[in-house]
Amino acid sequence: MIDLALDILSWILLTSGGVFVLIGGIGGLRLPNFYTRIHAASLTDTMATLLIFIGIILQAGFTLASLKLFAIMLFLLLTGPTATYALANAALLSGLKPDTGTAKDKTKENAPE
Amino acid sequence: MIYIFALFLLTLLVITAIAIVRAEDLFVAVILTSIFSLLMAINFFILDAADVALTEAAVGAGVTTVIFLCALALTGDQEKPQKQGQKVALVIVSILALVIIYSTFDNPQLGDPDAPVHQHVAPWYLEKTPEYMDFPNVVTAILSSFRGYDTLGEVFVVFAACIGVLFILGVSPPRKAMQVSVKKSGLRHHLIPQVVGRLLIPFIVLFGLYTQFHGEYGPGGGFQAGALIATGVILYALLEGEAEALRAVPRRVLLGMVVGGALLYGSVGVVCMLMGGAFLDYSVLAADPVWGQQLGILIIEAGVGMAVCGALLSIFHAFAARERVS
Amino acid sequence: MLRHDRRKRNFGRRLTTMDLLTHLPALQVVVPMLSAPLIVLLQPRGLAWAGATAAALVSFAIAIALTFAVLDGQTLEYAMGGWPAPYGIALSVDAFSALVLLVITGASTAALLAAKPSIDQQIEVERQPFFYSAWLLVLSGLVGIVVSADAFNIFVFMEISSLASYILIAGGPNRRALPAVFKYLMMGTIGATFYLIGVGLIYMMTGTLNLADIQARLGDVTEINPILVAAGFITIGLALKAAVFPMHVWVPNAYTHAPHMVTVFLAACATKVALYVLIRFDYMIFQTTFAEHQIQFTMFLMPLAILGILIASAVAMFEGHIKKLLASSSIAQIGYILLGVSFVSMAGLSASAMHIFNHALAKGGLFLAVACLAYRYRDLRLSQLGGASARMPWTCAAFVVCGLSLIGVPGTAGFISKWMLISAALETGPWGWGLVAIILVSSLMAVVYIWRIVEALYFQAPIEGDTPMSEAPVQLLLVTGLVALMNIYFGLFPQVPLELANSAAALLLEGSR
Amino acid sequence: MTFLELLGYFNYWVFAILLAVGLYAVISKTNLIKKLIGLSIFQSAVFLMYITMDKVEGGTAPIIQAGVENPVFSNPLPQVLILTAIVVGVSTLSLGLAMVVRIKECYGTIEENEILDAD
Repeated sequence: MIDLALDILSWILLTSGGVFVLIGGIGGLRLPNFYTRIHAASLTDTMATLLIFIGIILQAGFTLASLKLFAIMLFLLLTGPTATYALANAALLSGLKPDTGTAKDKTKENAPE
Repeated sequence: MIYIFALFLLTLLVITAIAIVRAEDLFVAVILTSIFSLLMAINFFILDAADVALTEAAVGAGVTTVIFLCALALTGDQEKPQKQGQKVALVIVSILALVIIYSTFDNPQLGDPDAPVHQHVAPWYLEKTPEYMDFPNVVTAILSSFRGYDTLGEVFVVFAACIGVLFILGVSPPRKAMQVSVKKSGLRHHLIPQVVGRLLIPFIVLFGLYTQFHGEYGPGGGFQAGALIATGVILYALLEGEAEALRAVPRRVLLGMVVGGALLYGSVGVVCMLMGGAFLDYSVLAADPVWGQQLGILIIEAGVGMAVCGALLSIFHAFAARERVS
Repeated sequence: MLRHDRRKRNFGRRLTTMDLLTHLPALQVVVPMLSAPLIVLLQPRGLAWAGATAAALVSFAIAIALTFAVLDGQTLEYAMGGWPAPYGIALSVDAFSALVLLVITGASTAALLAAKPSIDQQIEVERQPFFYSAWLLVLSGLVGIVVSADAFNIFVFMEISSLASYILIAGGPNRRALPAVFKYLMMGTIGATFYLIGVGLIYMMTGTLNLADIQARLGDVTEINPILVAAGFITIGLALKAAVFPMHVWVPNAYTHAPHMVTVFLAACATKVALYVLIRFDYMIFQTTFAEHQIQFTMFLMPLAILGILIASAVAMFEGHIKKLLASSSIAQIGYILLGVSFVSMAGLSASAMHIFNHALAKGGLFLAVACLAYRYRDLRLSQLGGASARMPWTCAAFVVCGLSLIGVPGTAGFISKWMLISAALETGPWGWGLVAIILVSSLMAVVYIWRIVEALYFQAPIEGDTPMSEAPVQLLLVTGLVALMNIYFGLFPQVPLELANSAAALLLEGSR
Repeated sequence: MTFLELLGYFNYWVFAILLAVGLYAVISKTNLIKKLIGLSIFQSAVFLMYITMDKVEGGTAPIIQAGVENPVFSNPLPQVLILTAIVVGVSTLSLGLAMVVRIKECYGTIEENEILDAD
């Protein structure tokens, strides 16, 4: 009985994680300028990762694999937002004005000097 | 079921490749290339090639992108569009593709167990590895012992690339680069990435070492470990500045690692020869042949890891130290 | 874990008491390969050159020892890592590989012995250890290809030798070397990847990588399509690496802008090793399984060879720069070798094997003489080289001797292989006369372009205000003179290479019987 | 040709298409870095062909765990070959990029047609 409940719970988590990734993807496509798109992408980074990984850990049960999954989740939760922050910061440095969003959508920035 | 994944990922792969070729802006093309090799790594994993997926991810997505970006920083990153000569190339290339596609109808199906590939040499490896080496990972057994001569050649390809880049780009970095390093030339005022980086880099290097010595039991080995440790140190260089990373791992140490790794691998072979076996026959290294094989494989994997890590780092430093000449 | 008995040590059929001989095939590759990293550490001035020359001499000695071991038609086998042949990687040295080994190690030793003055002029001192280390990597790569009997192993060593030869060519002082070597890198990598695709397709249909094992199992492969595509890919890939006619565009620039000593070494043996692999694959593997392959072979390769001979010689006739002239003449000579191979007869094969040997001597000598000239004259265009013989008599004399050997004048090495080629052409039946005519016409063209150089060196008035140049340094001159004398010696007493060439031809054809 | 059979050959078709895309980029593009990117796509296609060969229906990675009884393994040999080929690809690429950097410094441009005009 319990593992049926666990299975249902992990299915729910996995599907909602999937939905979040989908939302992030659609956001990435439809939003007008650079900064809003990063916001959409970071959505997938944090929320979706959390949901998907917990869902898989429930599936894996109490084994070494779930410990590894937990470590990977921590790693992703740490690097995802940092990468988004660094990207936004670099864009700001290279002169892309956030508010107007009129400047041509230059996302280019050379490797750090 | 797996084939549905493969179908989806392979079409994504082709779309990315076409996007890369059409991208005018080289920076976009380089980022798409790293996505391309990550997709390739996932494909390899689906096709049961765990070691190759790890290598493709670490070397293909990681180090290649960094080297490409360094080269882009030194050259312009706008590609000039040109219009002539494309039709002829398109015709030649599509004829070639059609010829290959025509010949693929005789190939064995994907995953068909009685294809000739699985009949002759592979079963011997799967059966003899527990007997001669007594460790689980058959790929590492073949890579380091059954076909160890190939991997020796491989280490010398990496060695050649390293001395080639050092030779072509000239060992001595331009004088004025040295004064620049006084000011922290890394991501100057990015506190958050530096803090997170400082938190993660020890674990990246630790994971690299784990992959190095875990090579016999799971996917891993010298190449992957060298690439992982190199990415860790490159991340440190990006965050703290190239001069800081050079102070941590100076150039002479890198050259010593490359030369040492290559020589370590070769000298294990010569020692086997002196102890009466054939070249690279590790079973003569110890009284019990199985322990000899394991000992030999452990040492040469360490040699491969040193050589690959040293080579990738000195290539990165050779590019990073160069002043941009506009 | 049951303690199994120690596997039978099977690493060399002739288990002589003298253990060294059995390890020779492996030592041939290991000696230059392991000395390459050591040389990178030798920073002080002349040490890198001395180390490289010592390693080259040792590998030349090993090649000579191997030649004597296989002279009586024997084949030396060596199982790498002690694993039996189809499972581990096997090395095998027979008459044909011994001949090519002699050419590679001989050319490398001669070039290295003479290299010091010319390289010191062209490459800064602190970059020299890398240069000589890359030189030894080219040597070990080429030798590794010739000795190996495993299809994928040939690819790995092909990559080592081509990567290292990109480094050598990129060492050239003037900036034109860089685009030339970039084009060579692109075409070389595409050629190597084509070869990899061909090996992959063969592996897919036969399940093994050992050459002899492929030959055995290729017979019972039912679907032929992938094998035909594999044969196509391997032939195109290796033809690209061997600078066969339509795919030779990288050769003139690469050889012209490379350092002079590198041109001596690469022109003498680099492209011939790719031809060696092409011949071995076509004769040992594809020849035995396809009856009609022979016609395809001649129908496809012979026109390329003939076109290569005629067009490349014509280009050489009108070329101004001396090194570019000799480079395009190399393409014509490769056309000769391919012509001999495409006769698919005993005489044809031994003629081309002989020509591999003789052309290395003639072209190596010519480029050595050019290196002597280049030591004094900065500009190598014929118009600038007027009256060089007055000041550099020995260099020009060596140039003339090697030129005569290239043309194939009786009494020189070139004549032997040209004569064997003509007699092989006659044997091929009625239209053999056409082939003989082509060979004679191209030899006449060779006379023209060699004479243009000789006329510039001897009879052209020197440019005024020219500071009197002295002779090239003794070290360079000695080696050039030695190679010129060897051209004559092997013209008069060709027993050793002739015997090697004949037993090589017998081996290749017997392989395809 | 049932759909499943077509699916069996799909990997080889992707190999042929990627080969064509890579070769097209190498032949028709004049920017040297774009040529190198095309070259790396060309080589990745060959890796895909080798690894497609090693898959066995229902097989797992060739790591022999003690517990499992008569397991089905995929073929380890192509994986070893491709491990070597990947590192060869990276080495050629880094050497090519070093040359591109030097060409930029000597010629000031990395477009092939401009380099040819300069000489």
